[in-house]
Amino acid sequence: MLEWFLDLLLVTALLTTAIATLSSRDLFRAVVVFIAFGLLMAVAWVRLQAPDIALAETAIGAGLTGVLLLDAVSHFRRGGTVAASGRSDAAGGREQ
Amino acid sequence: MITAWLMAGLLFTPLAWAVLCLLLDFSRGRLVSCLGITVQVLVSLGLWVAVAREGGFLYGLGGWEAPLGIELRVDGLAVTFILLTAIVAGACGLHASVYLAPDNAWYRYFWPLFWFLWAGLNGVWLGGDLFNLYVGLELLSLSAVGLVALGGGINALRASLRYLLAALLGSMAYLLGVALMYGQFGTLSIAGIASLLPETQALVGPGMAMALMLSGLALKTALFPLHGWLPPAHGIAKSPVSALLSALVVKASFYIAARLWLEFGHELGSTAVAQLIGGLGGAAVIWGSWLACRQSQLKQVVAYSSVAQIGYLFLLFPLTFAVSDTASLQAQQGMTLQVVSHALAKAAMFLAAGNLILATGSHQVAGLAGVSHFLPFSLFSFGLAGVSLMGMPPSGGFAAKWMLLQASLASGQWWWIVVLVAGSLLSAAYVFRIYQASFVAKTGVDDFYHPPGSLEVIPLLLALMSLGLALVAEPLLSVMALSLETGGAP
Amino acid sequence: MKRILAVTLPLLASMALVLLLGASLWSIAGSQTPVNLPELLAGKMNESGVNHPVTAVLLNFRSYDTLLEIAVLVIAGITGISMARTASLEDPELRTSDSLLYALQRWFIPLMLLLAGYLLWAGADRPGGAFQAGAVLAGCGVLMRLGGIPLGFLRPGLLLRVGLGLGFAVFLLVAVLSAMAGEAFLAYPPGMTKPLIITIETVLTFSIAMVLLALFVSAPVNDAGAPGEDDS
Amino acid sequence: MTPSLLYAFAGAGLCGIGMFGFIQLRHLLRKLLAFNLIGSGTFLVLVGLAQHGQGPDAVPQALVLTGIVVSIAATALAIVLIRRYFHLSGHTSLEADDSDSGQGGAE
Repeated sequence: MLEWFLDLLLVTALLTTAIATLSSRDLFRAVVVFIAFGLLMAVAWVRLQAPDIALAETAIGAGLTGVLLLDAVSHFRRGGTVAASGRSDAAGGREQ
Repeated sequence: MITAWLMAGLLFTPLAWAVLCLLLDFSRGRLVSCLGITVQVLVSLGLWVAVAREGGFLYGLGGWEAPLGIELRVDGLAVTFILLTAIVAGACGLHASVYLAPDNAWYRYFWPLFWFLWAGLNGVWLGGDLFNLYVGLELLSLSAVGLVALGGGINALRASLRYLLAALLGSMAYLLGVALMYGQFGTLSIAGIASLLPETQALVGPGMAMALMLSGLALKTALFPLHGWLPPAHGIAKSPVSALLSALVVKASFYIAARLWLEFGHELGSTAVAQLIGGLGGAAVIWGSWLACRQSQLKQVVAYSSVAQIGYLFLLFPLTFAVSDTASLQAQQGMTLQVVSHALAKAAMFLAAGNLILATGSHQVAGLAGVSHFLPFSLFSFGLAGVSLMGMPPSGGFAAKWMLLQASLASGQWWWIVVLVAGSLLSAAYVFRIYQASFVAKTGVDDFYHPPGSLEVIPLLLALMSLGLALVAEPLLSVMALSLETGGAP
Repeated sequence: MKRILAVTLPLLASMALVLLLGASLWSIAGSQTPVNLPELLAGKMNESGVNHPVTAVLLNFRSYDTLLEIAVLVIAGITGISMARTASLEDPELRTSDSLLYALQRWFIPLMLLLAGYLLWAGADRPGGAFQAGAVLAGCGVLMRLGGIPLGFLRPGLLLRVGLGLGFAVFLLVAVLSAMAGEAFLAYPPGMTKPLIITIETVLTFSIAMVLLALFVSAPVNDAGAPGEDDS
Repeated sequence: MTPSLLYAFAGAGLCGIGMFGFIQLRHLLRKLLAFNLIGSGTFLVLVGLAQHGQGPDAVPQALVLTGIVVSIAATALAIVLIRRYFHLSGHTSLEADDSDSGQGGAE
């Protein structure tokens, strides 16, 4: 019974973070939430008795993708060096 | 024994050359690649002859058989497409080796990507395992995206990003379908699933899986109305790359869709679905041709013509569903001929268009004025390829459309004839428009750049092959029809 | 009106997707799979050369998938470095003089190297293997790079390209040699299975780490000049 | 109903959410996030559904590992392209204002 509760909780958390990732207005926050989503996925893989995937998801999914995405966001924030001057809307990632 | 060596060579060569070329710069890669192209063409030809003689066989990779391992399905159709790939990709490679400027540092990455693309194509033609096909498709898409992006300009990047996103979404939809199939049947082998399907009671799951896989593949094949990504990507890539993409890469995802339909369609398809897909194909023919007539840039005309020509392929779906065996066979033969002739003709057309652009220095159709007088040779290959696209006899395009026409008549689906005729007329319109522009007299002297002869010969040869295809259609079709069952030798 | 439509249509489409998916999942879950692959797999495990089923599937039963997958990684790496215009890796912009990062670096990098080694070693018998180890190794590199340690081998050059291709090349070589010795592509000769798998895993670990790192480094941060803008 | 199946259903949900985001969002990086959500959902369906009946199954687990590596390759490649695109054009979405001149134009 407790396990069912935990599973349900995890699934709810997964879906919530997924929605939060896409609906977050700030790009940086979206990426952070996405990393949290990746970590939750790793827990889900453990629950699915797939430790290999859990390891890979933590290292690759949450870790490396996260770093790459964060790096890209900070690049957008700084603005492009060539063409972004005068295009403030592009920098913060707030246009939708 | 000899087939085992040929198979190893076929799988090994493109991948090995990709790694090798990664270590070299463009000029050295060019030399090495020419050698590799020769090897690959010979191996493909050898395999084709072997299968034509002894029939197809299954090739278990790693020595493991189907449910556990991955089996390659080496049948007549697959080896024909492998040979086609060898010819077209080889021609594009040779063209690129002259066409691309060796001093541009970017192009050192052309050869590795080119070889990976080739490896992906071979993987898809042979694949008999749903998940392996997914990996093959990704290999293909990513190398194609890399090739489009190789120019590095803003427009090239935008086109390649659009292409990448479409390709990724398409593969994910396909993979989701694969997941459902595995859940239902516990195996990934296409042949295995096909043999299990008739005994399956609940078809909701496999049906949904089929729908997902087909829609993913339709997106990757740029079926109307999902074709938006194709013209920018094919239009902006370097001409040899456009030729590769239009001639071969889009065919790969279509080939998988067609294979799935022919294997699973009886159980999982319905008349409505078949007619819907055929209808989208018909709409693609009309809409693509119409837009091709209205483009102002030469390569955009050719790219939109690809959208139209891909549409013909999808007529396979209604023409093989719930019809007599003869009609179905005719439709399949028409489809394969259309793939082969379009691949040859479109590669010729893009390469010739590249030459014309090189010569005139302009991307505009209007910039062709005077070409017919000063550069008749470049224009000639373009025109010959156009003849095949229009479907005039004795071209391969004619043979293909004739087969499709007969299949429509035999199955009583007359409305596809309207599409076939309208498509041919519209394609005649856009080909003649190019001609018209090039026949506009231009005063003054010949100030065009004259491309080297090797650039001119390659599209001409491809166009001639496409034109003469109908003459050798009979023996070709007999090899294509060799399935695993008719052969025997492993 | 158009705005509302632009939101509701995708919303309806994705809701339909979820419903249809859910229905088909429910339908599939109700029936038994006609092929029992886990049982087949268990029966063949002793021929696979390793004790961990996932590793056996990845590097023996479905090794062709893995080979092509590494090819995909290499393609991504190639395209990445083809975009790279990193003039110098010691760009001041990249060096973070964060004391926290510095501390992290001092303690984490040895730990992560250790972890990567363990994961690689464990792969044959327990969860772990080349991908996880490679990813951890790449994470190590990312940390080092963020800390401003110049990673000279990541400069676009021959060394980097050798690194990108090495793992794949070794894998491919094993594949074709086994085809020459035995009956099929990738069919390891009997008795050689375990050493071959271990060799492949080790070189793959380095190559995977290289590709991932190259992709991280090659992000075009500090280049102003557009190369050969739209000409051929 | 087993826990595995629950995760498969969650995967279906993730696919839907990701799909909506992929179509709806303009920012390229957000599209990429959405794509990754679809990917995770697909992987959950693959493993969850296969393990529903018969417990742990190494084959789909291996497939998912392959899939994860392929999708990180694609993601990383996309990030490099997006960054370069932004670097040169200053845009973060494809529907930029200069799209009319963006058709072809380069050889």
